[in-house]
Amino acid sequence: MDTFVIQLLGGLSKGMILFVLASGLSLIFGVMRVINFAHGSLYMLGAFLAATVGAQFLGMGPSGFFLMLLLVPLIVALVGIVMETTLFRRIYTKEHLLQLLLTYGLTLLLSDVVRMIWGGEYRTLRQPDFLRGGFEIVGRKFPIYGLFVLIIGPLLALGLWYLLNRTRWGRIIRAAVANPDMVSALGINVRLVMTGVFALGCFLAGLGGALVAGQSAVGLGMDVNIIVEAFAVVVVGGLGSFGGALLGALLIGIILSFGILVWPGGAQLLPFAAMALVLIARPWGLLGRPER
Amino acid sequence: MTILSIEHLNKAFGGLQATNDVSLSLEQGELSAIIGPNGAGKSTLFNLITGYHRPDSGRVIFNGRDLIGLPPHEIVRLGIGRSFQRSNIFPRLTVFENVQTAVLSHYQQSGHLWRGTSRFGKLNEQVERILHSIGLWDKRARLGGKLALGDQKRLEMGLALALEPKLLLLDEPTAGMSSEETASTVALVKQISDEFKVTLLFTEHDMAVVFGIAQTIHVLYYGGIVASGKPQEIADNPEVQKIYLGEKDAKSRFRG
Amino acid sequence: MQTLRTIPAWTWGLLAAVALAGLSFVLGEFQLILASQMLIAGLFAMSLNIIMGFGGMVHFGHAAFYGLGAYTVAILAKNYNIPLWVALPLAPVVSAALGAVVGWFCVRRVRLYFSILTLAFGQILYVIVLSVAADFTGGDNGIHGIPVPEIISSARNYYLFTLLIFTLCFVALFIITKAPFVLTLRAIRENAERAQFIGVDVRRHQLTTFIIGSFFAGIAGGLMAILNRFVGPDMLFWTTSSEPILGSLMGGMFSLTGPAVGAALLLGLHLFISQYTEFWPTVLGILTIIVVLAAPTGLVGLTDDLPRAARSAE
Amino acid sequence: MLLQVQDIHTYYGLSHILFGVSLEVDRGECVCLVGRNGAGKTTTFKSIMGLAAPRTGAVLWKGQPIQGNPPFAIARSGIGFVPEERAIFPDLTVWENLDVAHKLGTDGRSPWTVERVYEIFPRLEERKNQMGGTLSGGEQQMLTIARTLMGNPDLLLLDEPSEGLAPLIVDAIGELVLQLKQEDVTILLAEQNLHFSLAVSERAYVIDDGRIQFSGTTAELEAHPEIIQKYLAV
Repeated sequence: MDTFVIQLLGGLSKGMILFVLASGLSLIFGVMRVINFAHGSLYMLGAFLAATVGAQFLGMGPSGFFLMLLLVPLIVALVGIVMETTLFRRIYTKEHLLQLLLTYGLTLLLSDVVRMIWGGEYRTLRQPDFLRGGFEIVGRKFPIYGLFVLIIGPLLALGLWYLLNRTRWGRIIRAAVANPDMVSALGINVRLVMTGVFALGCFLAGLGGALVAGQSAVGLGMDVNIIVEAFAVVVVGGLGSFGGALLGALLIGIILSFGILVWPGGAQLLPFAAMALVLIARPWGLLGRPER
Repeated sequence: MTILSIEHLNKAFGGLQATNDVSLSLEQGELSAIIGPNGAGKSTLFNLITGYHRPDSGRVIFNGRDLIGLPPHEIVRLGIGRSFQRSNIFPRLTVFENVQTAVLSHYQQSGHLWRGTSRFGKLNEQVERILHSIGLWDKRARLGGKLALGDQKRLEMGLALALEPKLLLLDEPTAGMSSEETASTVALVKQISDEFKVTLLFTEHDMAVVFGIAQTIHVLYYGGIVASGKPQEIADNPEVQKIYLGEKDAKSRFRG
Repeated sequence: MQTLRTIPAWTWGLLAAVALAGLSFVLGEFQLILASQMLIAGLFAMSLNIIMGFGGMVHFGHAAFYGLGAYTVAILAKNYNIPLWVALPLAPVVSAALGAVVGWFCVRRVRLYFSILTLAFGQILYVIVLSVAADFTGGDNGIHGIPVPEIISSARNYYLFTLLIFTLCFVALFIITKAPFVLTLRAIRENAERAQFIGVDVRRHQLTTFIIGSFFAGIAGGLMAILNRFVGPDMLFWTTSSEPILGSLMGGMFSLTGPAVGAALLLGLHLFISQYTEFWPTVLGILTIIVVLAAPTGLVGLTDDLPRAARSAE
Repeated sequence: MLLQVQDIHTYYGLSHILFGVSLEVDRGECVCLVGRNGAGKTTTFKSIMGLAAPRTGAVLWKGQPIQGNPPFAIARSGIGFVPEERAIFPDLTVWENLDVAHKLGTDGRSPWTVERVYEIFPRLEERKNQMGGTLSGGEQQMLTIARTLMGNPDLLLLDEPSEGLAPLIVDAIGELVLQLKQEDVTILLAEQNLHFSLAVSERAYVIDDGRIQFSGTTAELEAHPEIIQKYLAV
């Protein structure tokens, strides 16, 4: 029972990181119809920034840590804005094949740039004092940082939901998902909306990276690992669906967490087994819609 | 002999009842039209017949066989061809290759891995025949996507004909055409029904076309069939006049 | 007067093959190994391009099937002492069989989803080779010292052997591209919905394409394993897929020879640039972006030549 | 003149659609552009709106050239576009559809509010929390018009409001156009339906094959049955 609770909490915590990532991926896909393969690279960029630049802020105590959690994603969002305005903007109307290849090229480039700047060695971000250590639950220890992630995740989900469904900006985004030309004809600068959405998506990728830096080692290759997991999430949940990203992320997180117990060597494969099952039963994902 | 019979067909999308208890039947060799305002469910009905959508309830019987649940490509192989409202061809294949692909598919050669396409003599003659009858032989080497709209719709019909269908569904064959193009398309439709002896079911907005060539007309309104009958009966049907044609209009159109 | 265009394609092919064979008497050992690598890269790119160029399915996990071919040869020859003449033909069979399984899932979804799924499944196979099946595959270390029969152990003989296999594969692929199979595949790429309505079983056709592509990737992988006498998990890693993708993009995705030439040139560039910098992926990434942005109306422009080429071949 | 379209040529890719179309609309007028399917009506509207910029020629709005400006800038300068395909946002509620479109008029005022729109379209108020995609064709048409009004435009481009609707609904839409005229909304209307057009507008342009073939008052058009026969009869 205690093992179950601990693994469940661990899985949910992992799921929250995946959600932060997958929601950004899904958001960008929803508006631009582009799958950003470089999303994982931006996550890695966020993690490296947090582990190096962000570490400077930790001396300031809790406020420094939160400042870091804001600044690092902002820098990543800035990189995203540059990418969107110089590259992505040129390919929205082109074939999906070219869009995929462009983001693929960016992935190669970004991961190499990270290697160029920070080299291949693993890094860790020292957890801030107020989040260090563990607390006792069902007689076992669970890291406070994990709990922190567990709290941030739902808050973020709630915030995003509110933004999309209860603000005018969110309504404009949802309208742009359906018909960007028409939104433009109503007097709204859709280009700006697209840049904004892209920046928000990249912000989320950077935030995911900054969060994970306090939890596990930061190193090259984490971009591909996470993007593949994020893909499993969106396939399971349904691409473009916000609820789907959340459901998929939690499911995959839990599967990963329990998989370690059941089959230590192959736990990494289990999310894909889940993905394959979903594909057989509901090819468009649990909360997605069939394409027509 | 009845070739197609549709029985109590229903389909809803979200809250919208797109097809509402539709029943109709087609006789072998008949030339019939479905009319009705946009959004009345004409395209949905075609999608249901050809297996692109699955109905919520009801049956579609073609030559004694229930089609519900079959994938589109199998329904095509049973002998139902279809052309689309927006021209729907293979834009970066030549006109010849467009029809050739359809003919090869009809003769179950699509998966052939080693014999060159130019060495299917008999089938290529068939392609040539079809291109002649749709009047595109001279343009056979052009890319489909570079044809004028009218020619694309002819090619579209050529694709359907290549399957030697027993039943051909045409979705607004004259949509977006000039009056000359419309006239030649109407002639083509008539020619097809004579030459290839197929049963034709088409949707159309242009009442002159409908009343000019259809032997039977079905009126679809908000997903349901309001009336079916000969053109004269439809023109005289008070309910149809009220909801769709407008009394005066219908008569003058019919005379014209 | 006979113009260049009216000379049948096979004449050119024969001339090219003879010229390539002739090279073996001119080149030194290092160049012969490089030339063999180029042929293998070309074959790998062609195998991908059947799926991506003719089939329009952007495949990001193709390296897995290349790697599987390589591991099949390595495991059979090294771990079980099975003669290479048996192990090598089994490589494409294993790749194609796994291609059938993976492809079955991937073709259930189109476009973006297809690409996502190929990347995901490719990574699964990578993880299996890297850790799950490490007892067989040597995990991170890979498998060294694959025994090679005497007759193809010299650089020249191996080059000629590779050229022979390459030529056979090229001819096979050439025949397929002229057959109804690829015509129908192109039709599906153009308009899958319409293809259904002329009676084509689109998914089955795409799955067959996936299997064919995996088959030839397996041959390329097997050849590479013998050339290097070594296999490592990196052969399955997704970045390994990037070179044939960019090669196809550079060479022209709607032809058979284009991707082979593009990939071979890219390999040359890789070796050349590696002398100066270790950041080859950066170069590759920038090149990919440039090629994508430079393609004027997408890659559509390139296809307009295809019908003409097809006609001249008739 | 509020709007002057001067000799515009518009292309879609390689195909030449408009061949020197010119027309004018003055404040307070209701002008119709009639022609068959494919005659170039929608392309003319899209050219004005910046959704398909003309290659040559000029579009003057309140005397200023606007051709080549992005659609959102043109919309902000006071032109409201009601597309024929009823591009409502299906996953937004009726109210959200309206809210997204809200902006002030060019004079900084906002005579059109959600409440005013509901007064004219009581049906929409009944369905304000329903998703746009679940409305019927006629209701979607009303929502499209209402949504554009929310932007407080000086000119309304109405593209085939009667298309594909049952006659009863067409009548209702006609009533609505007359009502909008009383509200001093300037309207440029594209139609295939001649009766509908003549009933609501004062002046008419007949377009065919991407060229203006006739211009004059609606009375003059009615006095030329041969023109009607040649360009408009089906």
